[in-house]
Amino acid sequence: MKLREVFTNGIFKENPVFKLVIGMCPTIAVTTAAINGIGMGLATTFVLICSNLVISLLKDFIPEKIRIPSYIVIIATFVTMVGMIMEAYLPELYDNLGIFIPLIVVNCIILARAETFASKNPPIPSMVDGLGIGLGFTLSLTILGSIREILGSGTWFNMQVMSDSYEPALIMILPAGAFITLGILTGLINRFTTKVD
Amino acid sequence: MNQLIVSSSPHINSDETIAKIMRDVVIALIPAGVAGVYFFGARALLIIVVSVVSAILTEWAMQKLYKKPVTVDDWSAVITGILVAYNMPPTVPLWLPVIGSVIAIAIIKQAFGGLGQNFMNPALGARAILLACWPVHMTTWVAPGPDAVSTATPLEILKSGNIQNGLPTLWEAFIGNIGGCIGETSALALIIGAVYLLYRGVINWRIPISYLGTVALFTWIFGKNGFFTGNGIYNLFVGGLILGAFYMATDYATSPVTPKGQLIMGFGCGIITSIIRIYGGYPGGVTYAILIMNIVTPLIDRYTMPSIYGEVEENV
Amino acid sequence: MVGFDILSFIGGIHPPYCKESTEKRPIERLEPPGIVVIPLQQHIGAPCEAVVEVGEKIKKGQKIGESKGFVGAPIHSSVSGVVKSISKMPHPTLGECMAITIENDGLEELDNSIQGESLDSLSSKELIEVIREAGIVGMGGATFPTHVKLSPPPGKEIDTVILNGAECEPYLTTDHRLMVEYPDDIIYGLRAIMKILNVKRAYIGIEDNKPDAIEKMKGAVSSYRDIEIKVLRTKYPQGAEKQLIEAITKRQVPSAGLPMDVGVIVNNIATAAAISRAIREGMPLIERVVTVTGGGINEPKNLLVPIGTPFSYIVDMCGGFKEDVAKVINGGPMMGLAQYTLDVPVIKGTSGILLFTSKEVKSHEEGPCIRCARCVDVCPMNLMPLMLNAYSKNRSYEDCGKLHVLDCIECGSCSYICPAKKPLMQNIRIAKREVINMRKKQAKAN
Amino acid sequence: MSETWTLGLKLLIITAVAGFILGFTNYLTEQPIIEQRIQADMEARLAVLPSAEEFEEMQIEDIADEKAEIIELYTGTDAANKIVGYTFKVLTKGFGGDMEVIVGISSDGQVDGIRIGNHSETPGLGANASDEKFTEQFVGKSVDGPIEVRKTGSLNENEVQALTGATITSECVSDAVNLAIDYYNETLIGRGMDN
Repeated sequence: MKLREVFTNGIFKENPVFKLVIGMCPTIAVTTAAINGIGMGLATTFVLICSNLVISLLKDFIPEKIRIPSYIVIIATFVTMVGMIMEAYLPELYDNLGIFIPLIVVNCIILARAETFASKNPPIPSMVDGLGIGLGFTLSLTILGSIREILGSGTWFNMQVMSDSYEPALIMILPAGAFITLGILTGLINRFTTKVD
Repeated sequence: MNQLIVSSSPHINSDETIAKIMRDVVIALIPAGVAGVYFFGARALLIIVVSVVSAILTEWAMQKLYKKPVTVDDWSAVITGILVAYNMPPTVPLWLPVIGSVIAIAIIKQAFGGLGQNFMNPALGARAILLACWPVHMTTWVAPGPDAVSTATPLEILKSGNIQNGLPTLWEAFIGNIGGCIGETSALALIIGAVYLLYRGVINWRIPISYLGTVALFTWIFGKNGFFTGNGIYNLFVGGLILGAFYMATDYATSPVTPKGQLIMGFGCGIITSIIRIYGGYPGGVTYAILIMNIVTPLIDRYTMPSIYGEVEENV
Repeated sequence: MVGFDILSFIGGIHPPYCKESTEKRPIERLEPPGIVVIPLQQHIGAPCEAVVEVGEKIKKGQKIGESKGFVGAPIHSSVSGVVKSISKMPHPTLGECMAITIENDGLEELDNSIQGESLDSLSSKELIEVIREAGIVGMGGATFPTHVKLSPPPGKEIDTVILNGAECEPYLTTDHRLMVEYPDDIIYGLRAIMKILNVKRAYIGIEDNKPDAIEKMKGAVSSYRDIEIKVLRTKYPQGAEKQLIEAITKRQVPSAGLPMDVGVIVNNIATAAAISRAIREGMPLIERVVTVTGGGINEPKNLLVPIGTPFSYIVDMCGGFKEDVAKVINGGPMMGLAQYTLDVPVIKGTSGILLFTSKEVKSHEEGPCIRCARCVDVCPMNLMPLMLNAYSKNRSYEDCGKLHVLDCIECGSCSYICPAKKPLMQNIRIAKREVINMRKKQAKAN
Repeated sequence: MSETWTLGLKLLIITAVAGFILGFTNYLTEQPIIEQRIQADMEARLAVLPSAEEFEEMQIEDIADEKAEIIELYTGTDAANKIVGYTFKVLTKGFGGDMEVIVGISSDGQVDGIRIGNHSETPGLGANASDEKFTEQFVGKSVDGPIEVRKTGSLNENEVQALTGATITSECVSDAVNLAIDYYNETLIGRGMDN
């Protein structure tokens, strides 16, 4: 597989949210605003690239039998690092994403890529895969967050985009709104990207 | 002689059609609408008209979009439109019924396959979403009369506990001289329509009576001041209970088809409504009670299949 | 009549009965046609084999087909004349079937074998033999050989005989007229059945929309203390065997069981009358009463018709059909079969010929199921027609089997009542066939 | 070496390296994080008591009524080291769970400002308590009596307008403020409330 394919694969064909439907916990929880979507997405991307790289480098060192605990330790290390760095230098975003940052550890996207890709491929493609999947995740979360923020708060990246007479639909920033938006978006995207046999 | 038609028996059919049944429901809903307009004025009528027109247009548009035959003449969209409007306070801005009807028809009805396929009552589903989107609009009540003085509904007064503070009398609640949604205000008008539906055989007694009976019983037993102190009868005529019991819990597509299942549906709705009214955070619970029971309807049907003719003897 | 005296069952429908045009018309004897076509299969069971040859001269009442198996009934000529051919001909219920075509010589010569007997002179074994030889089958439409029905296997205690005079199918009035005009024949046949089965109790069930028949039958049984007339509510399918038994005896025939499992045997009014003729006159079953009605016929009538008479001849003798006949039905409108040609002959099970104009044949567009549960309410067998229909269309026949599709009595009440005009009955019938095939295959595999 | 030992050793190596990296990261970020927190708290206190320049924490124990609890109390001083007021962090039970309210009371006997801290109120309803439109109502209220919440009608001197559709949240905020007022009157300046 060419690197380009590896990269675009994660964004479109195997988009984690709309196609693989994994990592739903942060998807539902943090997408109340576009900025949260980007923040969560990029944090996940960073962890994904790093963990993919390290796991790919260590794939001959890590024995088969303890690969899961090893992956978890590696992933947890990066997640904790991201958490600390974010708290130190991006406190506002950290406040919003709050408890979801530590939860990146158990985000199945990361473990899934470690298991299915990084542990079988050389370091460079693994990083590219992490980048592709991570950006696909970021993109999905940003789209979801944008729709929910615009409809639910009338703003986009905290800028007023709807006219003053617009009354925000509260449900969009409640969890129910996340399910509705995700359902409709997934349906539409699959409608236009899947060829019916 | 023409070519003879060969088809499977039976060769005769009853005159009843979907459109006739739906039209009967519309007829039955008229008295409640008249009462709503009488108590809340022309604005209530405007809301009903806007809601019905948008329901019909949405149905038409969705069926065109899905390339399905257009069946706006079967009256079912009209019913949904009316019920959406009936479930709103008379003060809402006019864009609210439009959005309500679009949600009801486009998302809850057509997206799931159209008439008969919806998994929950479209009007109530729309109401629940609107309530979550614009709670302030959906819970701002006015007293009947031309001045549009804001007020609390009897259920809110009951919930707050200040019943000496202007709780309407039972008679006022019965005829509908109270604050509330357009269609649910007059129990009298709703019962007139319900009698018509029962007479025409459009609905049967099982769901509404078991529903109302359960609510009356439970709100009487678990009263505010200890056991057997509640006013079960008063609870029947306030809030959306009568509207829900006769016109929405009985919705064919979302209620059980088995006789036993229909009783369970009514009983379940009654229990949930009572729990929400007595202990819940919301003053009224009809919407959520019916929606929850809508969702378990397939399960109820599955476990209440009537034992077939002769099955009992077989096991003896 | 007081309401609570009237017996009935749970479920069912109230279609318009449309019996006015023929219920007051006495039975007329039809002038035999020039040619009769007598199918070799007119009963449930193995087909008969011809015992005559082309060109052979035969007499009226002569046996022309004989069945090999126990479940089967011989077939007799309804006219005297010459056998023209033995070939495949149209058949009202099978589509096509081997049939003997006889050219009528108009002489009405009776066969020598035809001799009357009396009920008292015959043992019950001999009575069964008489019934078998006369080729009598259930004349309500099921055409199950009567002698088989009257020979319950050892161990089955039969204590009750019921004669079915409900005639719940709309339009049909043959049983009604028989009861009004030939009550004594019916009672004679019933007494023969009671003697064969050694039963001391009999009921005749009649729907309350036939007061004249009830009157006449009550008069006819006044001297018999062991026979009782039971008035039934006018409701479809009151005449279905299981529903009739429950209405009269309060016994429920078990699922997949037979009436004899609850000690009951049910026969049709017309069958009893045929038994009476077979005993008293020795006359085999060669003619029957047929109601010719519907908006498409000029002169609706109740006719006594020789078996094998083509529908087209009967239509001609009833003043012909109106121009826009769109549907011809063998039997009643609820359970009868639509015909593709008027060349089919009357057989032993033909209780009526219905001619519907295109106006009567309403073609409805099928709508979506709105789950109104009317079909569940009307199903006399407590089935779930809407689910059977959905499963059948989905080809989930296994699920249909689990929902007891085989218990369906095909009364058609569900299709009748459906506001969405869904062909429930048709799809359920398909499911029944598939389930039976599946079970057969399984049985074979085991 | 048996397999078990190999596995254990390799896992040990991985976790040891991870631990080392984390320790290093912690060393780098510890200081900025503490500074961030101090900074944030400082900003919150300044927002409710703008006249102060320095804050000093007072040791307090168990100050609570049935509705709220004071968990932090700071004395605010100006450039001349004169006490200009106090800030309270009050924990109260909101509609959706615990809710932090920071209250500033100036020495001249009025509420200088309030701020809503961590909370789990319903977005769009109770969460609107954080809006300035709501919190500004408290500014300038006298500490002579408790602050009341009113749903409809015109407001009296000591009343604030409830949030639409979130009466419970509004009352919780006023409960918190009232507890601070109480404590200010009874303990800090030592005079009883009138009623």
